[in-house]
This record gives sequence, C-alpha cells and structure tokens, in this order.
Amino acid sequence: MSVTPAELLAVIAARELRDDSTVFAGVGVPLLAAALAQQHHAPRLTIVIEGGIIGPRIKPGRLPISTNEMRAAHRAQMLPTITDIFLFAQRGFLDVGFMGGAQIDAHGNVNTSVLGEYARPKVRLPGTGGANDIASLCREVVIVTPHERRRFVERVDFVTSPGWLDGDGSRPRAGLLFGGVTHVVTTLGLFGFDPDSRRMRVEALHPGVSLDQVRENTGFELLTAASLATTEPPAPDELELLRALDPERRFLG
Amino acid sequence: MSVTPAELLAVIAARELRDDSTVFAGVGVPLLAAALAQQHHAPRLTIVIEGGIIGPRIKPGRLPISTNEMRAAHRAQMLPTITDIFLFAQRGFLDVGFMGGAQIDAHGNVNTSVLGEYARPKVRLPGTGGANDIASLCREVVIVTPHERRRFVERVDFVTSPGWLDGDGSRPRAGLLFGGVTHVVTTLGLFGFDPDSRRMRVEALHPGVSLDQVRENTGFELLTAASLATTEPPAPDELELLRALDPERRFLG
Amino acid sequence: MGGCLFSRTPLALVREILRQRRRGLTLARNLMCTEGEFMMVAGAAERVMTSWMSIGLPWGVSRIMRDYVEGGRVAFEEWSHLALGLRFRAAAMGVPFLPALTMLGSDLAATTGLKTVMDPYTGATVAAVPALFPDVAILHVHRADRFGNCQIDGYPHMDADIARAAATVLVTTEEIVPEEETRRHADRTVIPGFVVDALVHVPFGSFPHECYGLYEADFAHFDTYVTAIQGAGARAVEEYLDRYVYAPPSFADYLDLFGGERLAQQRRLAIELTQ
Amino acid sequence: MGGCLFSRTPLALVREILRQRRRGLTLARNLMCTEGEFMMVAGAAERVMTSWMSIGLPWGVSRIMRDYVEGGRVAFEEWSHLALGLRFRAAAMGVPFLPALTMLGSDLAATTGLKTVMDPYTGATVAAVPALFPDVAILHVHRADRFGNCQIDGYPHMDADIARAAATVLVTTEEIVPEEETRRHADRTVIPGFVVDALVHVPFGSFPHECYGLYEADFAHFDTYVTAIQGAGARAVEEYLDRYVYAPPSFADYLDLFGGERLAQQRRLAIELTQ
Repeated sequence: MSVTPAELLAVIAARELRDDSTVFAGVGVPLLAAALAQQHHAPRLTIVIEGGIIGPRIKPGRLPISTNEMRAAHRAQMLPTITDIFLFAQRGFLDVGFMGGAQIDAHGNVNTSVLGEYARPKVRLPGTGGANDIASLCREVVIVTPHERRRFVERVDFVTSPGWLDGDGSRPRAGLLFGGVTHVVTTLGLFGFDPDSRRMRVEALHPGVSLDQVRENTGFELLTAASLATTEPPAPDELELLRALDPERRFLG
Repeated sequence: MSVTPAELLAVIAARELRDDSTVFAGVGVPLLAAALAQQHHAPRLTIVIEGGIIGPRIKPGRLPISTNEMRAAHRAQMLPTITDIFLFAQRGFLDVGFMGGAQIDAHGNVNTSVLGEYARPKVRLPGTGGANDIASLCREVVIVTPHERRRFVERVDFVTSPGWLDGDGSRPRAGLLFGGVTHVVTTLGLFGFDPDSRRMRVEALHPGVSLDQVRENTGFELLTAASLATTEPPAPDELELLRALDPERRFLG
Repeated sequence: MGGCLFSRTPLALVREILRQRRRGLTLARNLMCTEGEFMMVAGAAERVMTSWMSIGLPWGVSRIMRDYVEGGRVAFEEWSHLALGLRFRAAAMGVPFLPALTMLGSDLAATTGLKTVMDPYTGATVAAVPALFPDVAILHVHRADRFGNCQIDGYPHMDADIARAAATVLVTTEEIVPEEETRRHADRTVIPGFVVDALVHVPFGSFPHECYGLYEADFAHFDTYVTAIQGAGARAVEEYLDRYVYAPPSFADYLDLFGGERLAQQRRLAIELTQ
Repeated sequence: MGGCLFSRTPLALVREILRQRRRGLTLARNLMCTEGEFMMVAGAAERVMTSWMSIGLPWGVSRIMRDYVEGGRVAFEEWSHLALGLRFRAAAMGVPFLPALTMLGSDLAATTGLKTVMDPYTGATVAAVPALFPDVAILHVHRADRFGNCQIDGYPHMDADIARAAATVLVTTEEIVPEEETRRHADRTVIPGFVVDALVHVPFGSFPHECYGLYEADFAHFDTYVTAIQGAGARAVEEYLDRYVYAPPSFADYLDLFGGERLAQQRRLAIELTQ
C-alpha cells in the first residue's frame, strides 16, 4: 500500500520529536505523529493535550476527535485544569508545539479565525482554541499541514497565532520572550526560516518532489537553504506502527 | 465552677457569629468560639482554617495546636491549597475573621511582628502568618484578646495587620476596598469603633466590670458609646458545650 | 458555562434556559459546540465569548456558527484558550486582571482590546488579561452533597474558577451524596458549598455530551444532527429543539428519546476507557 | 521548602543538607518551625523568608528564632501568608508578579518593598506581589512513580506551586508506586514528572513532623526538644543535631532513635483522625 499524504506528514513530524521531551499536540495527524514518536524512538516523550491531559497512552483504534474526551485522556498521568495546562507552557515546560492552520504566511504566522475582515468575515473559521497560546508559549513550534497554494499566503488575513510576526526581531519586541516556529512540515517537504529575516525557506524536499512544484504550490516568494536536502521516505517500521494506531484510517486517509 | 477568662472570651466571641456564614478562625480560643457557635446557634456556620481547611468538625478532646494538622482537618468538607484558602477571602467569601495580637492600637491595628525597630527588634515575634491577609480580606474582623494595658497601646510599634490604619478613610485609601475591624472582644468588655474617627470605643462591659477598670487597663484614650450596655454572662448551655470541646482544658485555662 | 466542548456541558440547564425562552444572553465558554448552536438558533444568545466554536474534526466548521456570525446576527468575541481561562481565574482570585505572556503580537490583542501592563520590578511589559465576572455560572458535576460541596472526576476543565468568578452559581449533579461521603474524601472537593446558590440532581445531565467515567459522548447522535444541518441549516436545529427541548415535559422524557439501551451503551464505553 | 509548619516537612532532605554542612542559604517557607531552628543553629541559613516562625501555641515564641534574629545573625524577611503563596504561584505561572489586595497599608508593605500596579482597565491600584523563583525546591509527598509524577493526600499546602516555581526540584516520597497506579488515578496527580529532577523513596521522610493520613506529628518529642532549649538555648539544638542528624549514618538509623513502637503509635493516631 502506498503512503498517503497524512501518513507522510505524521512520519516526518514524528521525527521532529526527541526522547525525554514534552509535546503539545492537537488531535488528528499531530497526535498520531506524537504517538508514533513515542513507540518508535521517544518512549519517554510526554504528550500534553489542551483539554487538561498530561501523558496519555492513546488506545489504538480509539483515537480522540477532540482534545477533551476520555479517548484523549486514556491512561493519562495527570489531569490538571485547562488553564494550568497552558500555564505549564507559559512557565517553559513545553518543548514542542504542533500546529495546523487554514492560512500560513511567509513569516510562519497562522490564521484560524477569519477569511476577510474580522468584523464582517467572508468566512468565520472556528477560532484559535489553544493555537495562539501554543504559538506564543511553547519553546519551539512545528507547523504540520498539507501544502496548498491557497494556504501558503504572503500575509495571513488575520494573525491568530504568532509565528515570527514581521520577522527581524518583531516577535521578541512584541513581548514574546521565547519560542517561535522552527519547522513547517508539509506534503511536499520540510521548511525552516532564515535566521535574520525569519522568512520561510525550503530545507528539504520529499523524494520525487521538485523545487518548481513547491513554488507552484506556494503563494509567496520562498527562500532556499544553502544545501537542499531530500527527506528520508517513511520506513516500513514507521508505517507499521503508525497504521496500527489508526486501523480504521479515520485520520490517515 | 467559675468562668475562666478564656471561657468568657470564647462565649462572647461565639455570639458574634451568625448561621449560614463563614468564619476564618485561628487555633485556640477563636476556633473554640467558632465550634461553640456551630453547636449552639449556627449549625450551618462554615469554619475556614488557614492551613487549607474548609468545614471541619473539631473532635472534642483532640483540639489542634496548629492550623495545618489532621486535628484541624478532622471531617473537613474541602482541603484546597493554602494560597487558595486566602483567595476565597480575597474574592469576598469570608464573612468574619477572628484575630488576636501582641499589640492592638486605638484604630484596631494589630502587631504580631516586632517590639521596637523592625530592623533590630527588641523582641522578634513569630510574625503575621495569615493575620495580615485576614485583616485585609475578610468582610469583617473581630479581635479576641485578654485586656492588658501593655497590649492596648495608642499606636502599635509595627502594623502587621491593618485595622482602620489612621482612621478617617485611610483604610480604603490604602487600597483595602472592604472589611475592617468591627468588634474587639476582651476579658473586660465588648468594644467597637467610632464610625467617623474609627477610634476604639467601649460598647459593653462584662458584669461587674467598671469603666475605670477598663481605662486603667488601656494605654490610650477610649471613646464611650452613647449607651453603654452590659454583656449577658455566659449561659449554662454555652459553658457546657464549650467545656465539652476542651475537656483537658488545654485552651480554656 | 462549565465543561469544555462536548464534555460535562450542563445541557439540562441549557435546555431549561431555552424552555424559558431567555433572550439577549452573552455566552462565555472556552470551547463551544452544539449548545452554542442551540442558543444561536433559539435566539437566546446575541454574543459568544470563546476561543473556538464548531463540533469536532469529523464534522468540519459549524455551518450554524458561520451563518449567524457572518450574517451579523451573533457577535463572536474571540480570546485565546488560556486568556479566557485567565479571565475566569482573575475573577475567581478577586483581582481585576492577571498578567500573561500570551496573545501578544497577534491580531487577537487588537480585536479584544487587550491591554498591557509594566512589571513594576523588572520593567518588562506583559499582557494584562481582564477579569470576567459572569452574572450566572451553570455547571454539571459528578457528585455533590446537600451543602453544595462539589466533586469532579477526571479532567476538571475550568469549572472551579468559573464557580468562584460568577455572581450566581447553578449546579446540576449526577449524584447527591451524604455529607459524610464528602467529608471522607475532602481532598476531592473542588467547589465549596458557600460558592453554590442552587443544586439539582440530574443524572445524565450533560447527555448526549460526555461525563468523564460515566458516559461517552454520543457521536452517532452528532452525526445525525450535523447531517440534518447540512441539508436544512438552521431549520434542522429548530426541528431538533422542538423534538428534544420544547416537546419533552421533563428531563426524563428527554432521555427517553435516546432510550435506555443507548445510555447503557455509552456508559459501557466510558467504563472501558477509564477503568 | 514544601509542606507547612510541622506538616509534610521534607526533613530527610533537610537532614542531608545539614550533613553536607551547606552554608549561606536563604530559606523560603510559608510557616517555619524546628527545621528552621536546625538551619539557623547549624549555620546553614543566613536568611529566612516566611510569614511566621516558632513551633506552635503550647511552646510559645521560638527562643532560637529570637536569639538569632534579634542578635542579627539571621535576617527575617516577613511576608503575609498569602503574599508568600502568591510569590510562588506567580513563578509557577511564569509571570513576574501577581496582583493582590493584601499587605496594602500595613508596615509589611514598606519592609518588603512591595510595589503597587495600576489596573489598565479600571485604573484601580492593587498590590503587585513579585514572583519568587527558588534555586532548589525540596518536597515530601505521599506517592510518586518512576517518572516523578507525584500525588499528595489531604491538604496540598503550596507544594505544587513551589515545584513549578523552582529551577531544581528534589522530592522524597513515602511510597513509590507502579506507573499503572498513577494512570489509574491521574486526577490525583498534582506534580507532573517533567517538573521533578530527583526522587527518593523515604518512608517517614517528614518524621517527627506529620504526613496526612500516615502519621501524626510527635508532640511529645517537641516537648522534650523545647524543654531542652528553655534550659540550654542553642546548645540544646546543637546536641539534638549531633544525636539526630550527624551521628546516625542512615535515615533508618535516624528512625531507630524514635523506635518502631513510636512510629506505629503515630500511625494509629493519624488513621484515627482521617478514617
């Protein structure tokens, strides 16, 4: 069976996670990526979920569809209040935060609030949930998303979750003392940010993907890393573990 | 058996408590007074103790000697953190706070910190504990204390717990938006404060106590209420209930 | 409103608010779903204060929320999840604001009118999240005694802060236990009786939403509900309200519409996941 | 330092700090008693940050505390009980200060250098209690698993905030439980493993102070200790430290000085009061 886009995202995202660290993961592909990392190379990775859940062990085939339900809390180690979950991040205990988003711009800012004007939106999206807090308070943020031109825009209509804002130190100047988006994992490749301008740059392409293909699917001028790498394709053991987590393929497509 | 000073204080203080209310009580006579009120006329009085204890039922003969031990928490209804206990008061949930003190002045300010200079004290006392918080945050504070001249001074050496500060609206001006000392229960009588000057005034004398006797034992000029009352002596049922709480007479003398 | 999304939502109380045809309410809840759609379509809510509203991943963006907000019939005031939590906590602590490091630099800071404050010790600038003191809090808990001392199992969400923050606190509970039961497990109590104004015994009081350890959310019910909306929009919700809110005279009649078999099954699923 | 007064004091850790002859420490604890006297007499503490220090009502004002503070050998920095709690909580929340309505107008505001801050929404002036980030936190808990997830029974005091506030967290526990045990009662966990740096299994780790539900404080032991001080002052504490801290090679040897009979009796008393 060939690798689906969701599987590719989950495997590449899982590789971003180290052992003995903590990850703030939303439901769907991010949670699958975290659970995969736990089983593959990070057995002591602590998964933290927005609904007030620390250290759960997701039950294969019983994947949660929200961040605050019994499937998400399965065999958790601690269940603090939701406010306290985010305060752990504000105190600096959350190493990595996974995020998605309807719009992502050249500086890694994310929009999940509105398309068009905030006051009279063309499309009112569900909203930030904890995304703004994760983007503001985790030590490192990794965006995981399908790569589509309508999604990758020069500037988001609304900055729901701060990436590097306008780059050039504007994030710390805004009072966000730590954190920021380090990587963007997409269906086409792995992206980072120029250390000075904080504009998005291509760092690696998935096997068989061309730079032109990436440019065609990106709505802004992309920088390119000095040495452009190619990502390791998902290994059989990674896919096997991942597929066992979602046998009904509710999120793996 | 004749009434001891501690018994007199406990009975008169207990009468300050209404049913369906909450009282912040320290150990010793204040806690005995609260427990007495519960058994005598305020069955739904909720006792709150500094150590993080809400609604305990004190076990007769097993009186606590601190605000944070199992005797104080006996059959409690809730055991929040110590910080949260005081935050309930800050939110306005605590109706009455009982307090004692080494020095009490004409404006009801209390000193439990130092005699002499704070930097190089003649006598270093144990400190505020929660007294400053109780005096600042309860809706009403009642001071319960033996009446001695060395205790009742014109101005305390150090304001550990704010009463009316310098009177004349200085308490609200300091940012203390509510509360204040309403009564001082002593071994000689019941005292209140002039609504304008907020200076202490005699409101009632215990049977057999003269105004001169009170003046001799007070280190400042006392005001006198328009009509000077006499307190009801402890009734047999009050004494019976009270003595049952402290059969070993550890606090009743 | 206590709980979170479709967990421990005080639906019995929501149902009664709708039956009383209340109007012009502002709904403050950290994550909102069907209860918010009910309030919008019934005309009970004119404003929602939340960080997120829809139902869940499988059901996409709430069409009802989109129609009412994009059409300007309901105002959507968006705060970050933590910021809304801190608004309740500030009120619970009895202070006018709490300092925070979130929402800074984002467009949410502008749309909410978030102000900053300078730390008087270091001179650092931090966000000042304003306290929110609700007029009424509605909560659903696992157990309470006759004094209103409440205990919650599993994730506590923001209920304890909301109870302290609100002027009036209404609670429904799965179980009313003897006072002695509370005293035996005092370290499980999260809301003291002196904070609670009214308490009602309502088993399954948040169904078809979940209650940790007691019943899982009825996802099949959500499927049917959302499918109907995809067809008929707000009309589908009106029909739903007629059937589930206005028609059944009592909450027991309401539960009968789901059937004992379904309730028992959801309970089995909850036990499976939590034991 | 976790616990409060003579409840859940991490005495096994205090004992080790003394055995290592540490010097120049600042001790921050909400209510202090014998552990503070030990640290003063041993020369380990040069400053205490607390709201109250002595032992308890029956034993009057601590003579040791008076001697060392009045003599200028130890600095006594006095904060209100709530203010000290908020100092830990501010740090635990990762903010530089917390607004409060306490300590205002008192002389404590001047001696602590407490500053005020203006609420940017209402213009009201409130106290700004500065965050306190301890270098090291020492705590004693009821149970923990190998990941350092800690659970506490009864009154939680300020331990959870102190653990989040400190840079390094050392914990002793009455019991080490299997990971599965933590997961079965996740809603009882108050300190997550990722906050804890070191964990040691030390039953009776706060004796002769108490541990809720497990053993009552040994008041008779306090009587003997205080009587000796009334006679010989600091000398009595030095002799006490020689006997209980420096002489016994292990904590088991330390407990033997009290004897199994005494430990069993204190356990019976605790069970009597909590079951």
